[in-house]
Amino acid sequence: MTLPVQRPRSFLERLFIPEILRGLYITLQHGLHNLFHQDQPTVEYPDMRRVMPDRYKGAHRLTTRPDGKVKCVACMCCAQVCPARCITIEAGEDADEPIEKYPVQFQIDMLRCIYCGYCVEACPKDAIRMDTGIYEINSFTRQDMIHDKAYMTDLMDGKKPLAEKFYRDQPDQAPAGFDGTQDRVVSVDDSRGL
Amino acid sequence: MPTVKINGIEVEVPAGTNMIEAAAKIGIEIPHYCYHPHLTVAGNCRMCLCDVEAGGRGPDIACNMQARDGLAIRTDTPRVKQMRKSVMEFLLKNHPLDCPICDQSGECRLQDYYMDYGQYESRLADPKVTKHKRQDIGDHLVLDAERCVACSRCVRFGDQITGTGELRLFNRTDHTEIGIFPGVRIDHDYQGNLADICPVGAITSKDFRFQKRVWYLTDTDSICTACATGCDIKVCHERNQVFRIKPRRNDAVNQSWMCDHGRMIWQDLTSLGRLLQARVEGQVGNTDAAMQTAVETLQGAEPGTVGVVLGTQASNEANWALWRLAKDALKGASVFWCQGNDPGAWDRVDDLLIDADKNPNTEGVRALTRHDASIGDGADLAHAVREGNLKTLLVLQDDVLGRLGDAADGVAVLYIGTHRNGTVDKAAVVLPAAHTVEQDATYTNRRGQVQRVRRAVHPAGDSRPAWQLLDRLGASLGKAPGASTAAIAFKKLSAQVPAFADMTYRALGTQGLPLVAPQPEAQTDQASQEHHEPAK
Amino acid sequence: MAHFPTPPLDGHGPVDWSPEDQAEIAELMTHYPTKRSALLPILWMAQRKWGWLSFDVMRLVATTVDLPPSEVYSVATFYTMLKKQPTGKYLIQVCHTLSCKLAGAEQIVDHIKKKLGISEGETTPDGMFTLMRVECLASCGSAPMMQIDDDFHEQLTPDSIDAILDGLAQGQPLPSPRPEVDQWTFRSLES
Amino acid sequence: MENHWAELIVVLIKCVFSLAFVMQIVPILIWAERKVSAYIQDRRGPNRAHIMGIRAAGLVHTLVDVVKLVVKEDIIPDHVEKGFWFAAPVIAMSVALTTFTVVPWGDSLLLPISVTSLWGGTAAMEIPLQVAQINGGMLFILAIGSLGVYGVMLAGWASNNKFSLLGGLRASAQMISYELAMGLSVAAMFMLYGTARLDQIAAQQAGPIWNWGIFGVLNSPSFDPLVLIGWVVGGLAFLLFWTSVFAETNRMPFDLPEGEAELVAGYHIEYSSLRFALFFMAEYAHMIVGSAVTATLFFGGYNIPFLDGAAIRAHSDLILMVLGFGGVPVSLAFAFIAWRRSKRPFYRALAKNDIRHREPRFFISMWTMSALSALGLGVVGALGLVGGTVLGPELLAFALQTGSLFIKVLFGTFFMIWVRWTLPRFRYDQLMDLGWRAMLPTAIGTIMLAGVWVIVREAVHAV
Amino acid sequence: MDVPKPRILTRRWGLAGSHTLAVAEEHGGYASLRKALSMAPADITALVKASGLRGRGGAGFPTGLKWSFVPNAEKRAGKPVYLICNADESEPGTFKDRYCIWNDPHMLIEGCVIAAHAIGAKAAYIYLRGEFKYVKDRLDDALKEARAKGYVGKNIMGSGVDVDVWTHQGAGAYICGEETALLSSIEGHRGQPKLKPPFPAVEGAWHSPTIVNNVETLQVVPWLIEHGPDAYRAIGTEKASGTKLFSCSGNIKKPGVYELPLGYPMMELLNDECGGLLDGHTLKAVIPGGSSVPIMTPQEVAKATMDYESINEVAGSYLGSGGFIVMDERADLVDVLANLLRFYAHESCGQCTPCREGTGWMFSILDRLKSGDCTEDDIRILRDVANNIHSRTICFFGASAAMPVQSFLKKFPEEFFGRAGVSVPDDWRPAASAK
Repeated sequence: MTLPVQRPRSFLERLFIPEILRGLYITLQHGLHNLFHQDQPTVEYPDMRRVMPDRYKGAHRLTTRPDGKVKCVACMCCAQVCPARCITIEAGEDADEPIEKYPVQFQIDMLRCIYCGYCVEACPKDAIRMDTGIYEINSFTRQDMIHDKAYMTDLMDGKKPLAEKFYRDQPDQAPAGFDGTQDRVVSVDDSRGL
Repeated sequence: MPTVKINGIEVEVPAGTNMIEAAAKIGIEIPHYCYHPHLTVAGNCRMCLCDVEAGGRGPDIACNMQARDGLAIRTDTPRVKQMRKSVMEFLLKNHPLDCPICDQSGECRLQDYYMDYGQYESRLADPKVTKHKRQDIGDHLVLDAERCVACSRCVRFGDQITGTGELRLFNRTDHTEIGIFPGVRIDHDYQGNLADICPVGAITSKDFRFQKRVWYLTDTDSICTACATGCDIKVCHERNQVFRIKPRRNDAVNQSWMCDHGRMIWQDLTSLGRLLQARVEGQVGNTDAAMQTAVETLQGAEPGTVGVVLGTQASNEANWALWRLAKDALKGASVFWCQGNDPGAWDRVDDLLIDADKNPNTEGVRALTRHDASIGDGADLAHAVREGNLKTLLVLQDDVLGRLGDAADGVAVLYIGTHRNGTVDKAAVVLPAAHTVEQDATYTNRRGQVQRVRRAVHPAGDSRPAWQLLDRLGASLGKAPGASTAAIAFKKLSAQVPAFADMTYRALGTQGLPLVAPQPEAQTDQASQEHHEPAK
Repeated sequence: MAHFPTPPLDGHGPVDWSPEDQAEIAELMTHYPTKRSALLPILWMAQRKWGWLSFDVMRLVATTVDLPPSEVYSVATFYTMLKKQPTGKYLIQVCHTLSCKLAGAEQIVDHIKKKLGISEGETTPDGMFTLMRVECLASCGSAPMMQIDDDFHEQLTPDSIDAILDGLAQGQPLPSPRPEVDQWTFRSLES
Repeated sequence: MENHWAELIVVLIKCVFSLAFVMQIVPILIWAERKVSAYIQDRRGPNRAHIMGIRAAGLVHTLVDVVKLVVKEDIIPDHVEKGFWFAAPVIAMSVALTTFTVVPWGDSLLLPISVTSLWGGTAAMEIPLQVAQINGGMLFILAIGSLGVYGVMLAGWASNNKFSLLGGLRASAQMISYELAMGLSVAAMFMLYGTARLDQIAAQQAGPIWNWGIFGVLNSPSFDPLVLIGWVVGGLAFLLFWTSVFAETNRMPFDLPEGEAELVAGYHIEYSSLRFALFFMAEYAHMIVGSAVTATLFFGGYNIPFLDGAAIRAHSDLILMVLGFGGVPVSLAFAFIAWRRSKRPFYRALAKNDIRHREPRFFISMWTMSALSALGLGVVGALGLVGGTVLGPELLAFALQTGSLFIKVLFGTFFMIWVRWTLPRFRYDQLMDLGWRAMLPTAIGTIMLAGVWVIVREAVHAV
Repeated sequence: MDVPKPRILTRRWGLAGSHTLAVAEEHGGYASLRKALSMAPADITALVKASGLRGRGGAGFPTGLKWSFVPNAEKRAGKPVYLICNADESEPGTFKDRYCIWNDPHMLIEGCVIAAHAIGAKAAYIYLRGEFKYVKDRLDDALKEARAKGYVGKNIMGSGVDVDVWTHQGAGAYICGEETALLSSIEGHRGQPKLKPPFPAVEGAWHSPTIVNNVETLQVVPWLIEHGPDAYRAIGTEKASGTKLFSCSGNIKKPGVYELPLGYPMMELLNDECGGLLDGHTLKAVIPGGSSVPIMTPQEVAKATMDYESINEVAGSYLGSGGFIVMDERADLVDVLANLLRFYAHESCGQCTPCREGTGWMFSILDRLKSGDCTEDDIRILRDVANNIHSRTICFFGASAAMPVQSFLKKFPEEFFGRAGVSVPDDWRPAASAK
């Protein structure tokens, strides 16, 4: 049910015309500004990309130890906490003395993933991260949307997040705070037009 | 019986009962690691410290406080909470906290009590003492000494239950470490219990290692059918797949233990010899067709040449259904049972739990024979076959042909069973029966304890509970035993066989009931009545 | 800090009691109501006979007292005087608990270390001496002190240490037991 | 009747011209709708589609849309009332186009040679720049325009769908309601003009800008405080008429026939492909016609202020020179803008071999050529090459006047778009309230005031 | 103080060859045994009870009362009774038992046989600590002599009483001085304390009633038989009768064992008997009864007398086994406490949780504190851990390890907080006294 709110109105206001003109003036201002300035916040994807903030939850990756093995010990905390039940892990016995356990299989069904990031929070070993900044997660087949251990381990090797690569190649257009020598974007001034 | 007061609640318990058990009786949980109801009191974990209000000096440990009049303790004071918290802190002082790779996590006392009484904020700045990890101490066991809280349960198990004493605590101070003597491995038949009683993840099962996180598993109460002991078990399964079997406490049967062979019975579910489809003359086919053939065979047989063989491997319900089938649908069929058949490859015997009789329901069948004197034994069966009096045999999970050998050539055998054996290969018709963990039923153990099994997973393949198959067979023959569900079958069984009098599934509960002792006079009367009743 | 070494796996090889030992063991067992009570004395015997307790020795002791070998190992690791690792001919144990510490046990240890050229827990290259620090040996009144094998050496000074160690090294040990015990006994009588 | 054939040909040409006039603006409007809305909302608007790398600020999208709409499957639902359903979009479109026939887009074109002379007639021929010179021209517009409701109504009813029926009902009720105010406001203007012929109405507004209908003065020779009455009449009539045009074209804030939330697409919910395109284009055609009629009634029609037909013809060389030389810096300015845009980060983000790198180059050269052409035009004017000819001044007048109307129409439609992205829509009761309780009485009042003004004006003239 | 200083325990010390049977017999040895064998066991127990003799091992439990806890033959249903002499002297600061046995083994043997007769034991064991090998050798020799003379063995002196006395050597575990741990050790188990109840007097060694007494306690018994309870009561204070051996060590001129009547002023013990502090040094603290008892400040030392009650009243400390450790101003108490805790961390039996994990934890904190790598929080944690161990363990070891920490932190907090680089917080003292 709608309850009409009665507001006291002056005659001019009731006439609407001055108000309409005011509104028209505002919109015209915007229109003209944009006609002469190309500073809209729109990012002209895919030719240009937005640098994702550090904590943007992109595609998952599996981190590795210095010896190249995945850090994951198949504790299933992520699989347990996942509200979409999209993580499948099969554990196996590792030869390493203190580690003992590793994932023979680690799959994430990205079609079911809701990018909540709980898996990252639940992980006791910092083995899974969503810091790739990769947001183009798509495929032509359902099978390819199931990311497996090998894929997620290699995700960052030679494939830095595309936006970063872009700004590394085009340093003069990089947002304030972008440091090309570091791995991650330090801070992003999102209000700035690109 | 002395009366003690726990948190102001009075409870009457037998003399000598300790306060952990007394408190459990009124629903108060006193946390503990080293105490185990079937082992001696060690009192070294200090987790069960309670305040003593009267009748002693406190604080004291509940496990070593025996009930006596005037004793009053409290478990809910701030000091008790603080004591538990501090003990938890001490226990975790040198614990590696490797829960992510520890199979115990999810059923670990350290985790449970930490959540209940933990410090939550770490005060430990000093390095931990390292100990030996991942030691192979037995065919079924892995030992991680770092996770150990030195409760000595495993040591006492080895001393008091198996008497082998391989595990010991070595060194002293915080370097105290559980271990075995080099070159001496644990090789008794009760290794799995060590993993069970270990309240933390120090001793874990090699068979279950990394197979599944326990919180995914569902427990179904059942009993072990590997031998006549009938140990109470929990079947742990997820999504129609069994992952492990653990013993369940039943002081009348197995206390808290079970043997390693029993733990592996779930592997029979998918073993090579498992019957998953019906067979007619060795040809695999569908159950309906096989059932039809069986009916035709039975109907086509000359009266008086049909015999049925009860199975000590099968449940009470199935045996009862077969017995009724013989009495009602197959008029004049003679009934037999054979003792001590099918020992299988596993022939270990001891005086703890492993029985020489590998048939889980020998006593159940015997109870039936006590009731119906007309049931012949193995010798009668062999005689009847040799004489050629029997042309058709309906066999319930019993390797009759394997025992009779060539003498039974020419006898048409209809077999109902779970696994392949000598009879299956020669049988005219084979109907696949469900395994014990796939059905609801009851078994009677060597001491006459009638206990339930519950369905944990779906029957594999086309197999169905034997009582169900027999009920369908009876229906096709014109008179079904009336076993539409296991509960109904058991209800009729208890009404007809006095040894099972007044038993119901509900009454059996989780611990089962002993058979009603036979009363010679009444038994014969009743038996003759029962015997004649169907004929009317 | 407490150190509980794990015995090396290569021990003495097959070992057995001599008939005299067996007689002694039999006699020992008559002292106690149970066989296993003689475990500690037998372990002592074994240590005197074989120098230290290897797994082989412990296995033999286990058979002698009808116990699982792990039980013997468990008991042996509980007591610090039962050696789980081989030591030099003379085991020097310097007390460093409170009274001895107040009397200067640290200097004693340092002196021995310097003299023998080894640090704690080590054995001299010639296999003569092993130096260890131990907790209180109940000789606080005559601190600082050390124990070499079964003998107490008390009221140590660098000079007396030199004399003792040199004597041992030259096969001329001081008479045992040390006379200081008697001397210090009279303290209480003088008052 | 010797000229019949010639006239027929001329009329046919004029029909084609008027059709083209309307239909070429439609795609521009569709593009403008998208781009204006984007800019008003601080967005980029369409900019992806391109032909050979030329995106033309999103214009290509419109082309692609047309292709898409033509090529798409034409779904004819089983449950629709076929005949009416087919007819509805045709009605909607044809009504919009038909009304434009009476709108003049110039005074007349005096051809030095007569077409009929080919058959041996008179030497010169004056062609009025209007398809049909009807006496009740404005009434014709009202009459035909009100037929537009049939298209909507039939579409709504014939679709046999609750949503479209409701949409149709709303549309028809809205259109009928606002036709009243529209008719009455036009009636007031009739009283001022003394005629309903649009060519005459337009001709009356030639000359200085205060001759425009919106001022309601109409050739009043001198300024007098009483002129204010005329201003009020003209202004009110304009407001009423313009508002009604919004309502008739179903534009915001009167777009009640559609409504995502309650009606989905409204009356054309069942239409697809080209049939939907007809509705779609009819709306824009309506806007164009509405704007053209408003311009003719209130803003001098095809007339350029202070520069009537005769003046153009008299000073054609001068005008050409001014236009030509004036066009050069304008074109160059655009070329500069195109160059500057080529420096945007976007182009640097593109791959080196990306075809879209052509676009700035294309526009720079285009505007440069445009500047050259303007320069040529100016030179032509300066040399006086046009004024001396017979056809030249005529064609210049035709071009300028048609261009004038074109610009006024464009402004009108732009205004409609502008309003759309400024105002929120009405509630249906508010819509009816406005139509019946505010606009209708005001329109009647305007007529009365117009009567007063006509009398006063005559009195003033008399004085 | 000019009080008589009777020599009860040390009466044969200093005689040439005092450890030999001949010298012992010459000076009254085994005379009491003859007398005792003629008495009824219950009478002996009553006599000991009347004398007010308290256990000299540390706890000060009345000896006669302890003996009377042994169930009578009917109740114990054929189970034998055992007497065990605790000579596992291992408390830092205590070294009297070694002197007792070394100087006068026959007094111990005589005491053992009398006590065994009193409680009805057929076997008595003398549990010597492993390091006392040479003491054991002398005791074994003495036993051989006594056995040859018929003072030990079957039918002693024709009285029909059979008492066998055996020596048993430990192997380096402080905890075996705890009576139940000693029982475990003598049974051949790990020397871990047993749960109480059942108490040893009811169910001790080999599940039989067992009495465990300190060397000093048993050595008093022959004198009691000889002189009667009243003579003993006349010495010492009302609640603590008799004399006691004090083992004095630390920064004093004359360390050694002194036999003094209980109730002797502590200051006089320090200045007169022990010869006072080394020249030029001042008293900083005293540990009055072996390392595990709470420390005392000089003010408290001035007020206290050497008996069970006074020390407790004045300083909240205990007489313990009489290990009197004196520290002068050079002693760094952080270092001293770390030294003590290293001892406890090394000697914990590892059976029950708080002590197993807590002693090591306390030591590692103190070890850090020693080097100053420590914060105020660590000191609070240290006190917390000590409080969490105290009286929550199976045996008294936990409290033994916790009490020094608690008392050091309570009485000398400046030293500890100073090491952490902060001043003593305002809330420290009241909280410390609350415990």
